Amino acid sequence: MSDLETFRAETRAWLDKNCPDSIRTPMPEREMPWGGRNAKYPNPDTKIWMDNMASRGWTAPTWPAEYGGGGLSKEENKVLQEELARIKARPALTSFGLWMLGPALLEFASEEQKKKYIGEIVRGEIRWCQGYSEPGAGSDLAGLQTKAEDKGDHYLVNGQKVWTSYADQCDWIFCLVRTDNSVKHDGISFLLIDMDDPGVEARPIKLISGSSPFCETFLTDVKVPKENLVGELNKGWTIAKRLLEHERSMISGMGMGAGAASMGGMEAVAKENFGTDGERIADPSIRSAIADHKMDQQAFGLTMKRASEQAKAGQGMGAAASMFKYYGTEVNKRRFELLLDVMGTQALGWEGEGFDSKELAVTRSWLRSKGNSIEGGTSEVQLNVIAKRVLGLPTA
Amino acid sequence: MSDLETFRAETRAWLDKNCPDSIRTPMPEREMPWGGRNAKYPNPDTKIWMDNMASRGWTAPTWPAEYGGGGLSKEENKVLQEELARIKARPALTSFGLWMLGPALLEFASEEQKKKYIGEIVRGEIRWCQGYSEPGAGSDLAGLQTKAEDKGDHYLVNGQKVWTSYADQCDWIFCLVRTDNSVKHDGISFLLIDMDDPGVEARPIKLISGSSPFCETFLTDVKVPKENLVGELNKGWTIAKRLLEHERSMISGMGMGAGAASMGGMEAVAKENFGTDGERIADPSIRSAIADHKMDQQAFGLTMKRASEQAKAGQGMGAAASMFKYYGTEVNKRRFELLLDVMGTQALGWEGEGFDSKELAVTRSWLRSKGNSIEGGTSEVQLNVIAKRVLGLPTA
Amino acid sequence: MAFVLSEEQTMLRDMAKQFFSEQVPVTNLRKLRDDESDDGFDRDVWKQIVELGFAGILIPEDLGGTGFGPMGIGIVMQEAGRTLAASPLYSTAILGAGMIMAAGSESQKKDLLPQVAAGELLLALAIDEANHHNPLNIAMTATKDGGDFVLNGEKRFVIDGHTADKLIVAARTSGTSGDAQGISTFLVDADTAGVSITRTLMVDTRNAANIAFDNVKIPAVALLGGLDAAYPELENVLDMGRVCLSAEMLGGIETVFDTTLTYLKERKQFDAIIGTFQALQHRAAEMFCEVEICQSVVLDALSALEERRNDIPRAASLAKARLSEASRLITNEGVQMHGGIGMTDAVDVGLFLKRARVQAQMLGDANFHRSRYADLGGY
Amino acid sequence: MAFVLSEEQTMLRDMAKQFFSEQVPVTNLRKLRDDESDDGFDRDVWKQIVELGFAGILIPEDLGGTGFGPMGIGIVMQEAGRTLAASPLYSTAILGAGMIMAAGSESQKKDLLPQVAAGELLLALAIDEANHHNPLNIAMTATKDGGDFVLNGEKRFVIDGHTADKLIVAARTSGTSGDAQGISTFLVDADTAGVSITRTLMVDTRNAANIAFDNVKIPAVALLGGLDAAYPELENVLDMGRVCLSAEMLGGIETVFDTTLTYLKERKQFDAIIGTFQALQHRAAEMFCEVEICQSVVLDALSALEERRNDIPRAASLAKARLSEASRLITNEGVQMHGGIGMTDAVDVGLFLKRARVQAQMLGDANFHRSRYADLGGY
Repeated sequence: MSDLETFRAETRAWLDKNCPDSIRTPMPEREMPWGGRNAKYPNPDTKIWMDNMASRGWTAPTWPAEYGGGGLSKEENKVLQEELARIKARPALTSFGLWMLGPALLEFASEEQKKKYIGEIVRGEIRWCQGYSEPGAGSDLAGLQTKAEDKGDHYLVNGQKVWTSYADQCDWIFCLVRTDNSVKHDGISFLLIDMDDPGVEARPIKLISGSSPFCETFLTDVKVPKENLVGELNKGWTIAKRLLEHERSMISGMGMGAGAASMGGMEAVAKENFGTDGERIADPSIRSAIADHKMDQQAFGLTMKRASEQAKAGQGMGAAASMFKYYGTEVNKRRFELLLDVMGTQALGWEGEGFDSKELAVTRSWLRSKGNSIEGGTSEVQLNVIAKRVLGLPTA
Repeated sequence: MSDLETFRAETRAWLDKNCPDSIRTPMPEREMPWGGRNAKYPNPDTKIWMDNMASRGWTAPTWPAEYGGGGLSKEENKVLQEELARIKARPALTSFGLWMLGPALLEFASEEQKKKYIGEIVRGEIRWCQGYSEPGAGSDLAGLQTKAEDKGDHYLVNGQKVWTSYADQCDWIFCLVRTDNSVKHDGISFLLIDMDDPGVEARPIKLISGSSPFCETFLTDVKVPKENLVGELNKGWTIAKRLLEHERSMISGMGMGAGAASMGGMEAVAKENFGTDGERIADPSIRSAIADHKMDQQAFGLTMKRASEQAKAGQGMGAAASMFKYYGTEVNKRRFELLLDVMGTQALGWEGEGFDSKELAVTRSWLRSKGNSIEGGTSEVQLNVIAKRVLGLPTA
Repeated sequence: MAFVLSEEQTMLRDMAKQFFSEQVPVTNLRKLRDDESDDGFDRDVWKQIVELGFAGILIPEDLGGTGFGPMGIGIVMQEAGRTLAASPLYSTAILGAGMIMAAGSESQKKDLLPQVAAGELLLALAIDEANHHNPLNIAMTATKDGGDFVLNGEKRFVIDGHTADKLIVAARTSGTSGDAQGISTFLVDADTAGVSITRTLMVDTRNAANIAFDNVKIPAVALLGGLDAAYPELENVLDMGRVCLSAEMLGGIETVFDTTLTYLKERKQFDAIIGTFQALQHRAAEMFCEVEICQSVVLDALSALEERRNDIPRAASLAKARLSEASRLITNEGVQMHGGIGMTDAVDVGLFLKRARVQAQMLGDANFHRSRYADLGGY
Repeated sequence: MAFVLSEEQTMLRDMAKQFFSEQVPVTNLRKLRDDESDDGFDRDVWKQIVELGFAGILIPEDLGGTGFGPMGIGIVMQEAGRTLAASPLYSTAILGAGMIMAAGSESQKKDLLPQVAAGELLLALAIDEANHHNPLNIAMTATKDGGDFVLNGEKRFVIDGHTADKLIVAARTSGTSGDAQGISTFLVDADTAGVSITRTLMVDTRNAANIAFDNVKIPAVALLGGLDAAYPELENVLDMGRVCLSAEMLGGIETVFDTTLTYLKERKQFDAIIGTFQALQHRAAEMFCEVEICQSVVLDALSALEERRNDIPRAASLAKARLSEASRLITNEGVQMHGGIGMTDAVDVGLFLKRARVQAQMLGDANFHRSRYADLGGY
């Protein structure tokens, strides 16, 4: 047996024993394994599964074992993911620490910092949120004003962050702060802040969709030890850019269509609502619009696939992330607009009687989709990036 | 009998006698009465009609009689136009002198200039063209570089104009020239130049539609007498702006749909090409697109009407000219695109067998329509004007 | 000149503008929502609306109304649209009173219209039975039973259905779904036995209901208009409803456009007012053109009603189709140009976005009216 | 990896790129036009194309071809599209040879394909009979007459019809317009008695013809493929034609986009390079996305042909619909962004605009393919 085959056999046996049955079912949103100090586990198996996986470092399978990661090779990880998919296991840990902060720490942090924070992330002990945007610094992120003053052994932090995901439920926040007022990008540093520290307050923001996944986070005279600085002083923008690219490619995946799928396919809904003419949807405008949209979606999917194949072949597409962020989110918004056209009044409910849960979810997702072309860099910013970096159009 | 009734009776009698029969038929393009020194009259009645009308100043009915105009009141002119329409008389004179230069001269020129030029225009003796744009000054008209140097008793003019309509067939050109290099808008003057003068050369420009209604006009060491300056030195921009507004509103009328009408209505063509399903056009996408377009056209027409009613009531719409220029030309372009969709391959002929003359005219008009959103100020310039002057958006 | 308001109409507009902006600002709708108001509208506000004469604006003076006509109610709806004012004005004074005026007998008019004008009687028009408006597809039945009619079926998306005192119900007395012939309308007290009204909470925080009719027995005098023959009057009233709705949408569009323009002039990013960015300037200019065009089609459609022109259906479909698409464009651009703050409940633009979507669906969306416009054009 | 060219394919592309840009630049088309060429293509250029092996690119090596397959011919067409190269390549090597390969008997293949590969035989496929492509609507008849067939009817918009030596004619041997069953294809010498060919001068200066068939008698051996049963093969060949045409359109789009981008970087107005204006930057960025997407759908459709995937029709309709719309957008933007100069015959963008419009109409426009895509999706 090859090493990989052995690994597969062992993994399968281990999963068989260590993955609880209830974890092999679709995950309701309330059972999302965010971890953290104040985590609640409506299903106790969630915690058991997280701990089991973390004990092998498999919540972060390819991170170095020395810091608590799984230390797996690419090939081994592929096997692990296949085996997890085979038993339909839920993710053991969903966390901004895993997706965003961890990779940045592994690239930019000091040895001590890696030792301290990576393990906490892998074990789901600390739930992280991201403190980037500010009320006056949205698209122009580098215009941020939250100030960290050097007070000898600590920084004194004052300012306000906004769009911090679930900050009201998080333990720590990784922040961009201004450490030099005289320059823009080169006066920004990357700081880790314990949200239990005095002076940190998070207030949920209510969105038009009715949910509150984001907070405003106020930082008032917060004392942050100097060892919480990641990377060099005033070099935080480098780290930020890396994280932003990552975020953009995460969001652009939205173009590929979960939301509408929950309704069993737009064509089916349209046939039900408008009747059929042979095989065709009886309303020709709706039929046309659906075909247009599906062509759009297929074409976008093919382009994502092409980019990935070309990347593997070493032929970069150039600022592909911006293009996908732009196009993917715009396609996603159009999909929901169209889905609402197809569903008519049944997609216009808010709550209560008269609508089933899938219908109500479509309404909320439609509203939520409007933010896709704003968060993680607006469509306008992506178009700027394409125009300048890819097309080489000059600046005035 | 009221004065107006008397006037109507007299006019009718006069027209009866003085409007040749052949002039009461639709006008082929080659019989357009442009006038001028080198005018050709394939139909001699054209010239008779022009002279008859000019003898009463009725080629320019409301211009002051002292300069050769008709001196009619608004009400009398209305009667005249009604009587002309009644007998389906062709225009007696079509000319940039009438449409553009004349009104500007009446407003800005000296007494001597009015005496000299207005009469020539009214009588169709001189055919004028407009020398505004230059190869480097299109949208940015005020960036023009054609230079007029003060040489004591004359200006020495050097430069190149472009988009001069029919310059190769014209006698005189009214030009914007630079008389001061140190300022932009305030260094421009308005000059009248005899195209027979040495140093003036006009070369037709071939358009994508195959026709050549415009020329490049080269001015090389042309000596222009000082009395040919209209208005004050360096104040030509004021005159130019007035003329541009006028031009914009002329072009925006295009949205209202001559071209397609020649095909007997898009719906009829579509029914013929795609068949019918009851009363409906059998191809639902084409039907939908036609409805969209006709709604667009109706809505635009209503807006033009509203603007005119509001203007009469003293409620200006503000930069309406820019809005109409923008919207009207875009609607017109879309109409031709749609008409080509409807007509299919029969709208793709260039000449020769296989296409009738109406079909060939559609192809050429489609190509010509592309220029509508460029000439007389591009769509981009109109949007700039709306953004800044109407909406008050700030400049960077 | 149809496109220029008369002095009287200008005064009405100014009065309505002042009333809605001062007495019924958007915070009024927020309060109804946050307090989970049972009515879904403010009875005090309704009283004021009645006092201003708006409830009777279509009703002749001899029946207690102010007789300002369609142009008048359009002007009021536009101003109501600017602040998302929730009230029974649309369901009662336009659709309800309109249907009674169009189809009612003299005694029905004399009995009911003064009550409407006095704000004492709330009405709702029950038409739709599916996810999409299509009044020809009425399948609900009204069967003769001696001197009575018996209603069976279900109505959906009945605007203000849960607060109406009387429902005006379109049902089939003959024919089948798809036929214009065979549709009759009935006046049904909301508390009649067999009528079950379920309020549906909509995304725009306005009022609608699903209503089931289970062997609902009503007397023959409840018939409103001719037996089997109500469709022509119904369509006229629906067209009036579509035009007034377009006027309301226009008010919403204008508010969003104005608000967004103000934001573009204030918000700074990249050390610049974002309104200096040309890409946004051009999009704003395009929106401006769209708003102007919307104003034209709404005014023209109101004039068509006012002057009883014979192209009312075409003008109504043009207005409703155009406003449905324009409000989609402008509310979406409004959110996008506001950026993150536009996604929050704290600013109003999201409320307008939600309302625009419901309005677009009411009495036929852009698809429906585009097709109708083509049918009316004979192609 | 379908989206990454192999080394061999890359070499082919480089060769084709060099050939067309150096030997058949846009000036070649201008010359054909201005000289009023009778052929409408340059016989010397065609000879070179044949020598490069492009004429036999779909034909197996044992029949004299180079056997590079659909991906190969797609690559060549894309490069030809960049310079608007006029040649019989599309009509002869793709549609003509494709149909013989798909439906021909062994002897037909052996007889004809080597001649095609050698550039000695020009072909044209005669399908359309109306203003819009719709291959099911073939009404032209082929009637049995002893051992012969007699053809009657008219074909329109036959690409390269006036220079073809042999026509491949789709006609009805049974059934009626609208049926797939009953369509047969025939090889007809262009000089057969009763065939009248009228060249139509198109807006794109390329070649097409209307062809009338008046009691044209052809022998039974002229039948290409099964009697009554040619439609499936015909559709396969049409799909290949649509995909290759999309590849050609892609080349055109790329040229226009590149040229326009260059112009944006050079042209000055208002004391600034116009490429600094954000509104133009955003539109250029949107065009960039569109070009990228076009590249994906064309490559995918070529792969589908290459790999004989069973979703060829869907991929072909996706590509043809997308490219038809994208080329409309990009050529129009190209003219507009060039401003006045874009309206003149002196620059090339107008030639691309004209060509794009004809390409859009060939073998089905965006409307046709959108509807087909929906049909293939079962809705």
